[in-house]
Amino acid sequence: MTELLVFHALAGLITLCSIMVVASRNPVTSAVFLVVDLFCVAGLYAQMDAHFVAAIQVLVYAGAIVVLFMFVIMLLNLEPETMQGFRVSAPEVGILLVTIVGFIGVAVTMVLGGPSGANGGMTPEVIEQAGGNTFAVGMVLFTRYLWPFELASILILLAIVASVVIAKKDKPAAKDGAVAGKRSLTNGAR
Amino acid sequence: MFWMIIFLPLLGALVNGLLVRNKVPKTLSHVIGAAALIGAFFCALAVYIPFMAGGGKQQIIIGMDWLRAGSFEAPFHFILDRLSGMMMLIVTGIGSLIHIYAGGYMHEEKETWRFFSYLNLFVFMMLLLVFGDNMLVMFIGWEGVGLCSYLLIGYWYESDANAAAGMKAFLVNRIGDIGFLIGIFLTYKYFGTVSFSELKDMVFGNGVTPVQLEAVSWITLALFIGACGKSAQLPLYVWLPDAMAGPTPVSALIHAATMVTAGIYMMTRLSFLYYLAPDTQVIVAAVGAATALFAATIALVQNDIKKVLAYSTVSQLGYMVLACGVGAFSGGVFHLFTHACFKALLFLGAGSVIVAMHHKQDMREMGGLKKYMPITHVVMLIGVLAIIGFPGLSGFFSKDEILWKAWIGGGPVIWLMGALAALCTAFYMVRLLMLTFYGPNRSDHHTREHLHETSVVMWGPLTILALLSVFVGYLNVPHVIPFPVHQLFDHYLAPVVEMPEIAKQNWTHLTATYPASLEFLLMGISVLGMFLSSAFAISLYGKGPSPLAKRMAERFSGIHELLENKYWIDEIYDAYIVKPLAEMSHFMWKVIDVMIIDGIVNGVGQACTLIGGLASFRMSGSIHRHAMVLVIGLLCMLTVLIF
Amino acid sequence: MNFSFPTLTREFYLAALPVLILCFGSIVAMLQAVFKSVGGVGSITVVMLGSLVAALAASIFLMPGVETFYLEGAYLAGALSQFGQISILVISIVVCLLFRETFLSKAFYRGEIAALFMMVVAGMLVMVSSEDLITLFVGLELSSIGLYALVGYLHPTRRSQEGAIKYFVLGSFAAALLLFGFGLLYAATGSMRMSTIVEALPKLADHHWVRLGIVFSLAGLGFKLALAPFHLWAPDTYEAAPTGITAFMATTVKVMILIVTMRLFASGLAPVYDAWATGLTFLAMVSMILGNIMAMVQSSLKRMLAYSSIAHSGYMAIAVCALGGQAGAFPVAAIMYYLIAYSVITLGAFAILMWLESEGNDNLLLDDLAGLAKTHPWASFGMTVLMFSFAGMPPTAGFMGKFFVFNAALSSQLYGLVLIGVIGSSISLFYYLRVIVKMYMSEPVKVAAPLSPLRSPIITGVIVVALALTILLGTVLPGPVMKSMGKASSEVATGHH
Amino acid sequence: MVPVDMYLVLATVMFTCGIVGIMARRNLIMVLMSIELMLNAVNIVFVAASRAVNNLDGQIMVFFIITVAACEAAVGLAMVIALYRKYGRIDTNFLRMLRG
Amino acid sequence: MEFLNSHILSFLTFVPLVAAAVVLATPNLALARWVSMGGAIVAFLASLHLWANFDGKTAGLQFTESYEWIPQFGIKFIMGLDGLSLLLVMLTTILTPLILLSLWNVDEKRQKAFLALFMSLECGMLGSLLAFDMVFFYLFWEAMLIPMYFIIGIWGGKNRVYATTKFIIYTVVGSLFMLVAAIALYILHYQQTGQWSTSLLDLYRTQPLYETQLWLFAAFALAFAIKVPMFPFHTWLPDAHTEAPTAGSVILAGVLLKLGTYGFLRFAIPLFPQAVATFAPFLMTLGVIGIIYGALTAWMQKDAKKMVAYSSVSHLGFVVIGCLALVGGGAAISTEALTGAVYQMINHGVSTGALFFLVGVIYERRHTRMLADFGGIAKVMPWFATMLIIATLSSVGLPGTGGFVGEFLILLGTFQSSPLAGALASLGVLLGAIYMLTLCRKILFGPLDKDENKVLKDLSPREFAYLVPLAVLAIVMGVFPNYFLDKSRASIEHLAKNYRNYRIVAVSGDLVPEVKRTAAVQKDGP
Repeated sequence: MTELLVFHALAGLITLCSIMVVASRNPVTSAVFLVVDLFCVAGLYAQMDAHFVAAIQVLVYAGAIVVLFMFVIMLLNLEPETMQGFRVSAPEVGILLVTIVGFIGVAVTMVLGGPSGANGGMTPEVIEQAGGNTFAVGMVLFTRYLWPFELASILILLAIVASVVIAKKDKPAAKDGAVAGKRSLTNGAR
Repeated sequence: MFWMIIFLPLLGALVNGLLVRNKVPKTLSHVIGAAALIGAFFCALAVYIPFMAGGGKQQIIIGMDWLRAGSFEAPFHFILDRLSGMMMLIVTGIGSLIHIYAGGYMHEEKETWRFFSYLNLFVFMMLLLVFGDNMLVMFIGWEGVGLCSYLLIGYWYESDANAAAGMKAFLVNRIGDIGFLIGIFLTYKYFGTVSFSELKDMVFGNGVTPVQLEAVSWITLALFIGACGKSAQLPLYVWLPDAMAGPTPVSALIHAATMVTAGIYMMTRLSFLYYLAPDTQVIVAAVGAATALFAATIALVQNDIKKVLAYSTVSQLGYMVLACGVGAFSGGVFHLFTHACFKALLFLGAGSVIVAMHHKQDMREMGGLKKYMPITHVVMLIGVLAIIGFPGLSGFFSKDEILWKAWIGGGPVIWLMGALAALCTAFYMVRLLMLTFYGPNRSDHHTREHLHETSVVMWGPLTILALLSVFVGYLNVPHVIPFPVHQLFDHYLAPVVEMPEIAKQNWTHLTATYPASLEFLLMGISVLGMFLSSAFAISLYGKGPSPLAKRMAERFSGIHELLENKYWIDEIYDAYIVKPLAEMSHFMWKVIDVMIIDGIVNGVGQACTLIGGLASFRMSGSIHRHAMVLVIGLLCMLTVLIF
Repeated sequence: MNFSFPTLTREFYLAALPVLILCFGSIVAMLQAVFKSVGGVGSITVVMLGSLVAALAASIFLMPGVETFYLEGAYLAGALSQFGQISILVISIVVCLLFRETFLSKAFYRGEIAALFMMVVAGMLVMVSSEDLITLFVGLELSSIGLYALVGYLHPTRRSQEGAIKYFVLGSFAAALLLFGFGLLYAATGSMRMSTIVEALPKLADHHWVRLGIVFSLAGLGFKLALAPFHLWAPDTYEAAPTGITAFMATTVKVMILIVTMRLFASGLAPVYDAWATGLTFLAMVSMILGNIMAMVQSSLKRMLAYSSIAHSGYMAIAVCALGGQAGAFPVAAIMYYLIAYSVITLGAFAILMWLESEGNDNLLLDDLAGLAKTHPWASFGMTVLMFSFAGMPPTAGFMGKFFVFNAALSSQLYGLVLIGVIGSSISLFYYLRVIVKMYMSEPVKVAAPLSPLRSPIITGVIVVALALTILLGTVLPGPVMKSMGKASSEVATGHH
Repeated sequence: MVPVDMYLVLATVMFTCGIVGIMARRNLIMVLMSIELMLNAVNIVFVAASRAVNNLDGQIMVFFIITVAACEAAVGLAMVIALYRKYGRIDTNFLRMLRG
Repeated sequence: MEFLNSHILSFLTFVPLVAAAVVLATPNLALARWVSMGGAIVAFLASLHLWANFDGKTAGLQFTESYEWIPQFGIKFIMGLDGLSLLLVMLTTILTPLILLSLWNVDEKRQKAFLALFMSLECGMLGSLLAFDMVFFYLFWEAMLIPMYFIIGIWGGKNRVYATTKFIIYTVVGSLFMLVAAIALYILHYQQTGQWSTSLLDLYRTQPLYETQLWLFAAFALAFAIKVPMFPFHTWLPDAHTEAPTAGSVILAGVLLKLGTYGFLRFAIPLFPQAVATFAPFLMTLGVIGIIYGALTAWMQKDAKKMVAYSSVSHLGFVVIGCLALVGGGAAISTEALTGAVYQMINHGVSTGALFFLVGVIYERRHTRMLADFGGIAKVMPWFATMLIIATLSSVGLPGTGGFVGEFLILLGTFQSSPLAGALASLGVLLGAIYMLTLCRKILFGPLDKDENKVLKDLSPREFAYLVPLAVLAIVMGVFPNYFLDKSRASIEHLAKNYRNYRIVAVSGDLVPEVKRTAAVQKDGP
């Protein structure tokens, strides 16, 4: 019962915040709502006994990604005229409405579907016995999913290099690529 | 020897047409052309005499294998019998005379090699037509003579009218040829062969099945359409008057003596089928009689000397067809024979006149030529007397037989039409004679100065033809007239036009005996009519066109105009057939082809481009629009799969 | 403790060696970017080519040719993976050669670019040899994120930046859709592995989550494959990217996604064939019609080729649809043949464009080709062969590709799709011919800056090889090629049934 | 226990918000944030499903999704910065040069 | 020599292609001319060898060759020759050197490319006539389009791009449908026998269900109908002909169009006999419409070439009804029409080829083809007039020319199976004369009133050299048709016999094709 209450409270908050993220005129406001949203989602994870995920949700999402957003918003110091809200034409409103109706249909379909009854054997009890959620996730992640995990590091490296390449300053006059490259590494977005 | 008959003219044509062309003097062209024909004539004689000495039995001369497909066979086999033997003599004999004459007539032309080449080719084709043992070989000749006719009518191609006349001849003949073709198809379908001799054996041997009998009506009708085209019967006669645009020897040879009689020849060759189709025969007789009268009336008022002769030819051909229609094939062929002689004579005579008149053909500008051209006058007089049926000359015998058979075979109406046509014939032929040779000379001074008799090359053949015109009639003297031999020609042709046993019930009236008095009576009526109408013509035109003639023309201006304009048949054809066809064709091209079909084809392309342009304009651009398209696509898929 | 842990084995390292080599190579390249002395064009090219060739060798010689699962499906070796890896690596080597001539020699961040390039290739290799959805996703992102950067920022103009941003935003959007679909499939079946999913599916065939999952995954994969109506990024991105990258994207991404699609749909989701085939049929039809029609109105050659590639994705999707029908394993071979043919032709065509491009103008218009046959007869000849091949005229690779695809589709009785395919091909002929018309039948337009082709020998070599292969694939090679596809195709068709 | 379909409905709502954001907002940063929303929605699906089917793979997936989200945010923001630095505009209406 | 004998067909097919390659490599045009002419003559000699050694008494394939190509799909390179293709092969190899001769004086920058394209076109044509494998047939069939596309598109008239695009798109649309149908048939064959094979000889044994046949036949028929072209798919032809250079027009009318009707005989009819029976009335109707429509439209044309082009629509209508008269109507199975159709194909190639040559001759002199610009030419160009009249007469089917034999047999046969169609088609005989004589009259006859025309030169020896063979052929074909027909009689009979067998089955009510339909062409050996 408590669980349901908590869920509904969080769900309401998440819905509200999500709408506000999209609907706020000012990106800063949006970002703040996004943070709240992410915290609520983390709460939802915790409520579902996914402690590890809840933790990185807070750490990475709320702690890193949104901060990054805020940082960029501040850095760009957007003028009011660039901070537009919705500006849509009539047919586009129609398409938006159709989209919303369509996805309400999707939601209804999901309820109609109902749980499949699949059981992978990792019941809460098993996890509890094994030493808790974080331990269990770790065990799986570092054995079964070691390969994607290692690749994820490459992915991050890739993202760094990509960001460097993307956000570099205009091409310097000097033909010496290596020096410029070094400079960009230090001056990049990260 | 037989092969030489056929191939000498072809050789002549090839030598003149491909080898020598402009390279030799034109006299040599003439010599080559004429020599080929004269050679062929003597070969023909050399074949004919042994043939007749041997009893005149039908012979099949094996040529070569020509066309074989499926079960259809059409070899180059030739038939030599009394009919084709006679025709070959006419073609080569009269042909030789005309070739000789043509040398004089074409004296002033430049490209005589072309003329003689075509003329020789014509003779070759005509011989193929005559000798072919099956319909297909006959058809080669049939179309081949049409081709030569086309080329010769358009011989003076620099005049657009001549080229048009040639084309008209070819096309109208083609209409008939479709009939001929369909006749061939039907024959093959129901008899399985198109060979004359085999057909004949089949009909005389086993008889015909009811289905075949039914088909025979259609076959004969279809073939008759072909005959209508070639022999210039209603309604396809229109080309023949225009064909007079060709040189006069051509008119004489092709458009009077030989080619136009091909229809009659073909019907006679298939007489055993026509006997089997009394229904068709009624049509044939009616068409023949109608043509005879119709053309004769037109001829009454024509002023162009060749036009008069042309309509006269149509009219005479009508007689021949009429004869075939009433079952008197031998009568028809006999008239063909006599007509070939006197009509060739008349044409060549007219040609002489035309040459003398410096290629003027309007009779109103002639007159009194008797004085300048005595020989021509005499032979023309003989020719006219022959054609109007002056007793004792060839036309009298042949025409009278036809009229007699028309009475007993076709009934009084048909006879009356024939008799009326004979009256008209007498009138217009005498009118022609009067206007040309008698009365005062109406030509201009310049022409008159140069009027003179033609050379021997021209009048020589004329005299021979005149003699023939006088005497050939005695080959077929009717029973009622006291004469040593009667109906020689009928007996001669009897094996060819034999009547099948099963057909005899339909033609009992032909074999029945009639009182001699009746025949005399009819003969008397026609002779009397001939004299009256000749007298009338002399009275009107004896001294040039009299005021009475003019008054009559005014008095009956409606009819006169109708006749003068040839019943407006050409105009009617033009307005109701040619023009609509042209308009339809234009519609097909401009509307169906260009607008509808191409419109659809190009429209598809343009529509694609348009859709593409529109789509790329609406769908692309900013990110949110891309996202919208993407989401709509997603929703579409959801709709298809889930909802 | 009742977990069972898979262990890393020597075989796994050997099998995954191509990916590892490329990761290592990319790190080396990055170091080269830092140390000036080793960062010249030559040395970076050597590293790039070396890594790619080494990876290719590893893939050919060290990868097991039979289907082998490592780490419970995180890495899947086998004939199909091998085919994907080899194709991608060969294309990458060719692109790398093209690159050396055009961009790398002048590029500013050449070390970083080399690193990005190799990591993208590594991501693709990961993707084609993954069996669980997690690895697949990581591989997908690995290849995508690098491409976002390569598309727009090698020499950033407004045009190319715009293309990159569009690609990025829509790509992330599509990735989210794909993940949503995976999530629903996971929720329904309780597994992230195709081999487990396929076991759970039969009793869930009509489950709404499964169907929703299929729709969303199709949308995500369809986006990457540039199937209409998820195609809109493709023209913009193709036009924005440097021609070499366009060629790379247009070919490798298709190889990668098609292999994954075949695996996912034909093996993983085989029990729900009707559902995904319906969706894919829809996408294929729209792609063939829209792609071809819109290609007709393009004036930019690269844009035209982009729309043509959309249409070609449609043709390949036909064969994917045929996979569940009565055609057996044949459609797989057909798709693989089509992929080879399409890659060869596309590479050839883009190489010719590169050959013709002058400095600073990497977006040739159709009108630029006017009268090309007079000035550059051989380039025109090559382009003609390739265009006819695109259009599927014999005796070229394109014809045999179409022959096999239609063959597969008809075996599975997909008459509607074939009909649309035929109509699409007919339309396509029009715009392919437009290129030829321009080259051969139009007078050269006097433009301010006439074409001043690079005519680099390496590019010329690539063109010649591509042309030769185009012809050979249409004449003598189909037999051997199809024969070698036999094993891979049986893997898909029989692997999980 | 809350039934899993409730989580899915919640996720769908959040996902829809993200989609609407991409479709309706013109500010690139807002578009990026909408994408983050969508990814979060996906995460909810995975975690909920993970609990429902008693399988930890879903949570592992979430781990990777968060990683990818971070990478995408970094790259996306870098693009925004590059665009802003060069042209001073980050609204999507600016990006309408490529079309057709 | 032994090798050559056993590979004569592929030798014949690829000699032109080799010549094309060599032409491209030659340093100058003069040499290129000789090389292409050499190739064409070698091909001609090879085909003469075939003619001499061809046994007209059997319907079987002769000079066959067969090599594996893609064994796992049963795609083989099979070549063979039978009576149906022999005549067309001869026509191709005769026309090609003549056309090359007509190009002898063209001295243009890209002429070498033209020659090369032309020779590869010959390869394509010969290939599609000789291939007995579906895939290879299609391959040659399509490959043939490409040179033609360039020939019209590069060397054509003002509107050439539109014309050539229309030409190739029309044709390819049709052949794509054919490709799909061929693949479907191939799959059916596999399903019935468990054997992949694209060999035509195997496919002949496939027995699709009636409904399937309908679809497959429709697809094949569409492709061939466009190629022929039959009404209403004909609109590409006038455009293509008008824009194409003379050489292109000649080969297009001479051989390319025939491949459509050849396709009917080789593929559509023997493969789907039941469907043919269903479709025949419809196709016959289209054929008859084509005859009348093409003729009437031709009559209205003001451009000589367009007129000849529309005349092809009309003439090919005859060929189509001839092919289908085999199956039309009641129980009568008309070999005559089929024979006529085969013959008419050749004859049309000769006569229309000559007509296009002749139009080309005056176009070269006057740079116009408008009828109104001529008149009275016979005066200054008597030999030209002779040739034109011969070609015209052959075209209108005057007895004594090949045209008559073909048209007559077609009409004869058609009349047996469907009198109405036969009668209507006979109208074509008249209408054909109308427009052809109009053409002659407007060009040759009438007053010579234009100054430009007064100085026209008659045919040069070179022009003679390529016109005389055609004129002679037109007449020889009319006088000695059996010489040609003897070669194909057995094959035609065979085709008809198979169809007849089918009809006996069908008439006795057993439409399910359980009775073994023997292959329309049987081959001895492996």
